[in-house]
Amino acid sequence: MKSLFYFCLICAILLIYSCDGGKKVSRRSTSEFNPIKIVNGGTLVVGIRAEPESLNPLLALSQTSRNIISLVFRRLADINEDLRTFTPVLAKNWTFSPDSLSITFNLKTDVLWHDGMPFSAADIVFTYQMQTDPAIGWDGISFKETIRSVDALDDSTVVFLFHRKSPAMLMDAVEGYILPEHILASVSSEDMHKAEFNRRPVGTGPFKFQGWKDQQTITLVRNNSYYETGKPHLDRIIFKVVPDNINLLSQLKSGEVDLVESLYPRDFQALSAKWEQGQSNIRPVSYLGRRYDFIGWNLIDPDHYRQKLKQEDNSLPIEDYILPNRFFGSRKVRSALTMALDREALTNAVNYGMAIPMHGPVPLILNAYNEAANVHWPYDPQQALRILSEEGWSDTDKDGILDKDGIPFEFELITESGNTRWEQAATIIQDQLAKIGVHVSPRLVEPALLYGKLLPLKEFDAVLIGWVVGLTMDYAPLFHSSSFFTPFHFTGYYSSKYDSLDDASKKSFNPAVIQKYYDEIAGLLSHDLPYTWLYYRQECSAIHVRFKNVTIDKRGMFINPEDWWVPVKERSRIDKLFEG
Amino acid sequence: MQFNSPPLLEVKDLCISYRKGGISSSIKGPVCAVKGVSFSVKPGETYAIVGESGSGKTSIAMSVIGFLRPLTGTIFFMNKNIWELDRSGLRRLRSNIQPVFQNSGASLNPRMSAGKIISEAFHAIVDEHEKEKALIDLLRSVGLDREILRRFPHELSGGQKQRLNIARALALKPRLIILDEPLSSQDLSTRAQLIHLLSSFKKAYLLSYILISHNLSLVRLISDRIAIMKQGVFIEEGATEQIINNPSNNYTKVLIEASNIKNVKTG
Amino acid sequence: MVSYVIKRIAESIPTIIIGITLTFLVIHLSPGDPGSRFMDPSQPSEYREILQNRFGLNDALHIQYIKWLKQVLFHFDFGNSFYNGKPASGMVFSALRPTMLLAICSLIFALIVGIFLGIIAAVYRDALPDRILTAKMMFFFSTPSFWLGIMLLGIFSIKLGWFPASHLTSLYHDQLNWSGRFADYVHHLILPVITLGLPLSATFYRYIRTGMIEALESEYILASRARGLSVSKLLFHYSLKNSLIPLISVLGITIPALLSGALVVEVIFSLPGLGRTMVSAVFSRDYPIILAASTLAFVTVIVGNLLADVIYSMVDPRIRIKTQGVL
Amino acid sequence: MKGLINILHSDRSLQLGVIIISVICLFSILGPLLSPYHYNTQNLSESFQRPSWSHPLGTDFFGRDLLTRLMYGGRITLTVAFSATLFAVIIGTIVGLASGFIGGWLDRILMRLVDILLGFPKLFVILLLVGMGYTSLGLVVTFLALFSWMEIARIVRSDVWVAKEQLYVKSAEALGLRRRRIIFRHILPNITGPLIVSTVLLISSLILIESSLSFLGLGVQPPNASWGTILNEGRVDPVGAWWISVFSGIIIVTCVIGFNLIGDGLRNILDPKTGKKT
Repeated sequence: MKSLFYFCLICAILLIYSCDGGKKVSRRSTSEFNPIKIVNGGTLVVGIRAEPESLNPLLALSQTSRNIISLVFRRLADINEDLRTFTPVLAKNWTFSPDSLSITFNLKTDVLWHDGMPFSAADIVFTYQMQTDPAIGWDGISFKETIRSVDALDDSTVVFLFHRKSPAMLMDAVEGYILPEHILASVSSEDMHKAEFNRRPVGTGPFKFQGWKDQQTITLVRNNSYYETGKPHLDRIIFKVVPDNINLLSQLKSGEVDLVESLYPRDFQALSAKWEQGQSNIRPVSYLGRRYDFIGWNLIDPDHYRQKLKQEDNSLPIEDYILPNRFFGSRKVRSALTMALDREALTNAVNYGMAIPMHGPVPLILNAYNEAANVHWPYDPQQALRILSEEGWSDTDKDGILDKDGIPFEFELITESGNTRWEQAATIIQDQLAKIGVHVSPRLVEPALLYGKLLPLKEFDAVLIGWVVGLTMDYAPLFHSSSFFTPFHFTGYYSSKYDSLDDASKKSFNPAVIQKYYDEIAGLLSHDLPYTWLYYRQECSAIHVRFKNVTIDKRGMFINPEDWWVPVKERSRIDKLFEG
Repeated sequence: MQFNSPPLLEVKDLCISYRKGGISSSIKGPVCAVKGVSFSVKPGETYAIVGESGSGKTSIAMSVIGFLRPLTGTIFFMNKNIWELDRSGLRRLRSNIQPVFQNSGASLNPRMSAGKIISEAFHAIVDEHEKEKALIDLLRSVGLDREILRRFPHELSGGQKQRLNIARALALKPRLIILDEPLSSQDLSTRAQLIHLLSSFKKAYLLSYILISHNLSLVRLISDRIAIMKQGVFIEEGATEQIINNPSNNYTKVLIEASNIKNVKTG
Repeated sequence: MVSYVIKRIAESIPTIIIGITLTFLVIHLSPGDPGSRFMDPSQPSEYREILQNRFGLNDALHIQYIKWLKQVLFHFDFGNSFYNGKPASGMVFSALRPTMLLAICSLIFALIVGIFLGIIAAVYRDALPDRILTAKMMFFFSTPSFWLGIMLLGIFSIKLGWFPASHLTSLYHDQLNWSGRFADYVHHLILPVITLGLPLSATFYRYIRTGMIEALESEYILASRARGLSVSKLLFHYSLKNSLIPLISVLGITIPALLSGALVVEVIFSLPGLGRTMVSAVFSRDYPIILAASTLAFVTVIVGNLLADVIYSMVDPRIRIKTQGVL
Repeated sequence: MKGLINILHSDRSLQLGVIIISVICLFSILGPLLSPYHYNTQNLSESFQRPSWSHPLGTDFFGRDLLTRLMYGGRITLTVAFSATLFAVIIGTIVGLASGFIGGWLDRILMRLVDILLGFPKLFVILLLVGMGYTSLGLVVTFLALFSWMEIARIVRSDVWVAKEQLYVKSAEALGLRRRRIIFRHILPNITGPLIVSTVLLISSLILIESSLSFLGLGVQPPNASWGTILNEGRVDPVGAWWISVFSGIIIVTCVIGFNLIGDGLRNILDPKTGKKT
């Protein structure tokens, strides 16, 4: 079903570099595109906050793991900057069958695995089997739902057969890094999560895994037998674990670390200011990321829900589980709370300007995004108070807190502990809602409890967290009634209108019609407000200026590291130490 | 004296040992402080145990009061084996045996006033008025002023402290008082007064005493029978005059000579 | 001596078992699901079951416990990390090395500083140096190590850039010769060691100062002085030896405190040690790692205590293990 | 009262400690009432202001007055430390009395328990407990207390051992008094001295542990804040917004020094042997 949202891929590219920064870089390095001057050598040190959990593409979840994997492994093809077309990588080329139900890939024949074994079509078939093995639990498994089978015709030809025609067939086929069959075939899928391979990966990428010092560094070195001759240019890339932000920042400034993918906006702004004054070698780069934060309201009564769950009667209709929450059961109350929030101030305060207030469900990065489709709830505390009093909430006992039938308007806003931004946002929301007489107690909950118990069992009042969006997206797990009992549908939102719009949008193939449905969904959700969307964040990254030929866009930091190079006269102490 | 009546206290084959803490000492086995001691005390009798320090006198006293469990042997008091009683039985029995220790100061809780200390002894009397009366009577009988009641132990003289101790011991109207060197830390004039006091109570209340001392001259004044103790065993036992005038053991002779007892007798 | 050591080890086994059993119960009875961090909305919800199975969390608690205990006792296998699938014992052992390095260096630092300053204070007793030192040491005794750490880090590492702010070694550590490597370690360890060692040295200082003053006033020292023995000989040969003894008895108590302190210092200075492993395991509910780390921590404390006792009895022949109850 | 003043005058460090702690208590109790700011009122336009006349210690991320927050944080920190100490002392005293007075197998079991608990690295265990559950104030207090009564129990036990052999206790026993009376009227009053000293020192060590916990992000929940929480907030930028970590650290250190001085002073008075004058 995911693939039906193919139109999500066709997105506008937003903000690649922060404009000024970008201009300066090009001015400083006018000659960097001259191929004659490119020399090999140099070391890139990437600062990361936490160790990657696994270097196995099937198991990796964190951005850090994915980044390292993207250097070691290759796909059949990579998506281009337009998020529409693909560049062949391990594939030489591909052809669609006349009935459009299969794709035939011709593979490159000169590719070697890092251990010297030749890459072949068998690896593609094997990878597909691993990816679709439920015991392994690859998080991209939904991409492969439309595929019927993958077969190797010979060593360099693979055919992907599909259940049905869809515009996202190519995307579905090439998603996922290719794994070496000769190493992993002996590992059972139950033992995959503790395989040695996860710690010493063998791929076909431009960089080879060299070593991993626990909690300290992961070192990749140049793959001299990379199929693109002459590439990569860098000698090595070291990922250095620096959990503490202050440490990370100071190491970036001192040159001990060359690249940080995700800086705190406050630090990013400070770096940008220095960069613009020409006082810094650290080039700040910002681009529209994939993350947004929101408040999720619990629309139903948790106690009632728990009681019904205890009955273990699967025949009950969903309506039976729904007893409107005494606070947030009413749409009007939710709209009043939304209007009482100064989203602009909140956004700027916690993101230091590096985010955009958000009013509806569609992520800004997708081209389905249409701001006009959203219902806008302006910041208007007076109006909020009026709505609340219409709903019966007023301060009858003059204690500064609204009440209704003797119940004060007091609730807990839970958020994940250890995330400063969410903690700050929750504290600001508490302050803003206190001004209309709503008493909020922020509570920090550690993730295992939050995602493992409170949200799945709907045991909460309101929650402040964020989502990371993919290049495809699907709201069904969050709002569709078919997923009412699944962990991520924690708001208890139930709307037959939404269900029908969602279903209809998935049946359609006409992009214009889909966009229309999508606008309607955006309008409906931003009107019903199961979430109050807060802001969409910009990524804040930085890289040392001595690295040339660096492309960074919304696809991330590591798009073309095999092209990066360092001029000899700009080499750092670390570069030289490794060479000497 | 009712020397023919059944004994108040009967000790048989008493052995007491200390087990000192620590690994090294426990390996060597117990150190015996008292070995196979037997004696009996009749109502109204004063029985003295004399010996140098470390000979085991105090261990016997502690065992008889119920503070130190003997290794073997029996202690019958008023026909009850005190080491076979349960905790409440022992507590009830205790009002009939009272100790007076050598160190009069240390026997008084430094954080309690004299009045508190004495009135605590009357815990059996519930009626406040009656308690007050008994208290005054008792004080008068040991020769203490009422006004010392408000004072704390460190504000009392040595003699006053010991009188207080004696008063506390008497409060429960015991049958037996164990006097563990009661006078050795007092000056001479106080000693005389206390000896007088103790003898007078003996008659008045029909008390028995076990007097523990290293001083034969003192013992001689008030005791009926004497046991001489050395290194945990009784080496000689008998009526006071018989022991002093006719010691059979060499050690006893040395003791008698050392305490210059003949001079006391003539002087 | 050997039988004593064996006896002590035997005695400590129930301690460890009780400790890890309690730890096991605490983490398994606490609410929340360690698998939830591996889920996202795009995954089918059956995946939850698969994860529970993978982590062995589907059995009844007592079965899980017996399974786990068997594995630990007979195979020395603490299971694999939920987070990255690595064997927990290996992860924890590799984390123990930096912690031990930090703890031992800090202990040595604290002993040197504490003894040296304690002697000075005792010699100049009640004079100006003593009063200044005692006040200073009171300050360090009362300073939380995390604050000291942040201040040192902020000033010497971030502001002045004299010392590295994280890790135990430089990236190019393996490229250096042995003296370079040693210097590299020293360079990285100075701030953490000061942070952990300085508050500790204040404790030692107090013991040494009191002990030295007592010893210097004792009759045999006065007698030797009268015999004309040199002051330095007196100080180091007689007084110090005697005032060191109570210090060793403190060492045993110091070890759990050192581990607790190392936890905070490792977090501040991003050192890859046992404490930081524990903190991140607690935050991510990585049960095998938590259990392995706590077990190792308990064992470390017990071994440390044992060592302290043995040293104690070797240094002071009068005591000879008798004091086991006190330690 | 006069006795109290005399005690105060007899020791310099006690005097200094009492002054420090009184000032901090006044600062925490009265301070928030006198301050023009509310500890929790945000003013986002005044985020991270340097110390100035209007904000003597500067402001935090939310533009809240740091001085007011430190005063308020003092309430929380001191409440946590005091109540945890209270619980720990109660548990420790009961265990110590039972173990010392009754002795025998009970003593052996209790002391084994004490040994076991002392063998655990405190912060490790408390971190585990707090990290696994809800980090509510009450639970933090409970866990702190559960892992700090052992020292008290040991001290009480060894003092009871000594007291039990005192002749006045023996005399009281000989009178046939009830155990409870002997424990509470004769033994307990005579061991309060060392007990008070270790209680005071326990307060200071619990302040440190609580701060460490809050510093690791496992202590008090916002908008409440202990000194440790505030210090942790300062870690966002210890150089750029130095005033947060510096001032919150200074007050923690001062408070701990205060309690340590009182403890030392009391020890000097009660037990001159280990004091300065030896």
